[in-house]
Amino acid sequence: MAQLLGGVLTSHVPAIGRAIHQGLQDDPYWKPFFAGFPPVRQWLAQARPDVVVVFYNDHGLNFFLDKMPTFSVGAAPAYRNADEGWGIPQVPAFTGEQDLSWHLIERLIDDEFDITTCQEMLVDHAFTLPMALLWPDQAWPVKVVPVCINTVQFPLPTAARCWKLGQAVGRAIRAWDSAARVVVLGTGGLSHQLDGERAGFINKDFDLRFMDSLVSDQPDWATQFSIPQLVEQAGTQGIELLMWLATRAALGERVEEVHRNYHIPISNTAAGLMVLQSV
Amino acid sequence: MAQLLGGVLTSHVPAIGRAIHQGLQDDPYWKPFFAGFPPVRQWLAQARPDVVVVFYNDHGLNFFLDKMPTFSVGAAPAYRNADEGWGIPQVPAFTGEQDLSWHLIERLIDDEFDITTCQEMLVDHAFTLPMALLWPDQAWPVKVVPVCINTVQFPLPTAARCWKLGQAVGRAIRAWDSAARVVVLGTGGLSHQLDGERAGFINKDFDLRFMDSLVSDQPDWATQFSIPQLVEQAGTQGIELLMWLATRAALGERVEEVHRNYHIPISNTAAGLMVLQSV
Amino acid sequence: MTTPEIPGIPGTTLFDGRLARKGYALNRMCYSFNDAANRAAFQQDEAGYCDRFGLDDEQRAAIRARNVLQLIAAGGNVYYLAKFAGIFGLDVQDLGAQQTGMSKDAFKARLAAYAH
Amino acid sequence: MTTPEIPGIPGTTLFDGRLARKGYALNRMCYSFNDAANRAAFQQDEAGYCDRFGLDDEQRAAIRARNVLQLIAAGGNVYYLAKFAGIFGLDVQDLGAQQTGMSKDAFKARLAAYAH
Ligand SMILES: [Fe+3]
Ligand SMILES: [Fe+3]
Repeated sequence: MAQLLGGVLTSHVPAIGRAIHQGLQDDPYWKPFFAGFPPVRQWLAQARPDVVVVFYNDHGLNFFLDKMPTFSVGAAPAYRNADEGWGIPQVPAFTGEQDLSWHLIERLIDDEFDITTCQEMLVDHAFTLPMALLWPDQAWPVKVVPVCINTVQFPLPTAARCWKLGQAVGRAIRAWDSAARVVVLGTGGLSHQLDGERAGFINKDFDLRFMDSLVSDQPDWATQFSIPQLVEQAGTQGIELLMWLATRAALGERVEEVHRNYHIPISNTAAGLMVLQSV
Repeated sequence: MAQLLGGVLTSHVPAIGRAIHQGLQDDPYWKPFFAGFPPVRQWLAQARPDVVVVFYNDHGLNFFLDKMPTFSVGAAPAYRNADEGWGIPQVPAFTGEQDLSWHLIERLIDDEFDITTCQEMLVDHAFTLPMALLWPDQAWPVKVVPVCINTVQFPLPTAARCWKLGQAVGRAIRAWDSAARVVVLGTGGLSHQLDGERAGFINKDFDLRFMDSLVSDQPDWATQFSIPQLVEQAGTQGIELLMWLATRAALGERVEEVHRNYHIPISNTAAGLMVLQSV
Repeated sequence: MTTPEIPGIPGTTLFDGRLARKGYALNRMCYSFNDAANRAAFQQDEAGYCDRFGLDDEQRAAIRARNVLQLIAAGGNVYYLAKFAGIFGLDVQDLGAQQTGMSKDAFKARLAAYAH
Repeated sequence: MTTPEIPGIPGTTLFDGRLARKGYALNRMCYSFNDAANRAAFQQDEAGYCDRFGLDDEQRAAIRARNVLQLIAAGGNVYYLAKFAGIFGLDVQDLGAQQTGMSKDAFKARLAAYAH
């Protein structure tokens, strides 16, 4: 059976792509963010994953409102990035792990998750930039399976439902008849809000409490909140913490915290980073 | 609250469109099929629905394998038919009941159904032809909400999951704060198979038992079977009976059978027809 | 592939992930036949149209032969193949007859016989 | 509309069905700006481009004003609006400054202050 080694949780913002492109990693504004990543890469060098399952949210590249899935799972041979409207340079394509894609799809449908299967799929900055932070040379040493959660069109899936999705994905990975070493990557959040008079809202207390909860005895702490309550606490885009929840749920009951970083702000966002190892 | 009056269940095949276009309703081949519908129209004339919620399956018009939802719900202002590859004449557009669409979407996501929302949606013969059988003048006196279930890409949702979807849709309709009168229409099946050396397979015994079950004390009888078992009994396209199951589930615990017809064959298909009234 | 084994049903193929992977290009081409202009383009330059969608040799041979069982074996899904068949004015009974090796009349007679 | 009332969060709009219905044309236009050719077409003939997507008067006025709060009130979703802003080289801090009525520097300073 496949081995689920652990999870990486990180924020994403398009500006990271610009910063990478312009080589600003050591710039005073960006350094506190980028400096969080060498320990992650060290952990990955030890973990040696073959496959990364990525929980992320699309920002209007692959999905539009004509067909907006709640949960979608990629089953493509390859995943390309594309222009998202800002003409930011694109990263190389990713190779899909189609065996795992279809295994996940079989298991999830069997577990009564009503997923949308995507045999073609563009992946946006929420997918590509975290990958580029984990592997800066962009010579991806892993195959991937994207799992996308809707954060564009309300109603969003509840935090409790996202937790259950993560649990089901974790079970499926562990039941995959393969010698592969698998890591789960969750990207989004933490607190930020781009729209409305409350734009620029950040909530450090909530973020820290949320990060703590993931390594506590009650890792599903955030599932007690409704989506509007989470928006109130974390901002309209802070709701992307749903990706962190699904990732944490995939890792099973107990995890060990290997690394953590938290920095305010990058762009409009409170940037969180965690490495959680399965135990 | 809205009133859920009952359900109509019918088979669909593209050839019905050709027969309507060519005026073959009284042709000896077609008459036993079309003759089943006057009592349905009589019931509708009494029921006077304002809205029809339609469970149907897309046959590769609105959805392709790039984004294939398990369950999708329409939320468009209007739904057009389009050329499905055979150049069959198209029916007039349908007006969407967007208030009910969004009410259903809110309720279904809240009930942990991971639906895909479609704010633009083409509807194919599985939607248009049953509507044209119910209202032959095609001057639709109702607004519509399409609910589409995947029967193209395996794994399909289980019969048990489709039953639960139907139950949730029924609950939501009954909880809709509206004076509207609502009918549910389910289209697909009964037994038939288009592909493979078993093409032309029909199973009258199973179809009759299935129809009986829907008005029995155990209306979810078919949910005991796995998808492959249902394919074995009803054929690869007979699996469209999932639409009947979801429709029956929406109607609640007890129904009264108002009308039934069963005829073999139209095209490759055993044609079933039922009108079930809520009690 | 780790897709669970589906209990075999004689003469029946379930379009699962294995077939979806194999048949993607073929099905994408057939899906394009929803559009009359694409159907015409195929008829004008069949080989070029297959090139455009990247069909493999098995798929091309099955398309050339207009052979439904071969198309299914090459990963074709019947819902999309029906649109290919439509180009030649073939209905589902024509397809059934071809797949079962019967005349259309014999196939239709067999269907009608299920009524009894 | 029967969408359940969402508890009000000051200065915050949840993009629910009500707004999705109102903003569909606007969001569809902004979604098209993923493509550089469409961004150029908009810049060449702004009014004509808005026509093509069927924007209503409120949406046109908000587009002309490049006003984010007006665009949101007209049904715009921030994920798509960000692509519209990209045409003018505006980043999310520019949008934040405009929506809060601050200078960009003041807005950035407020963000940084959350660290403490
Ligand atoms: Fe984001
Ligand atoms: Fe059908």
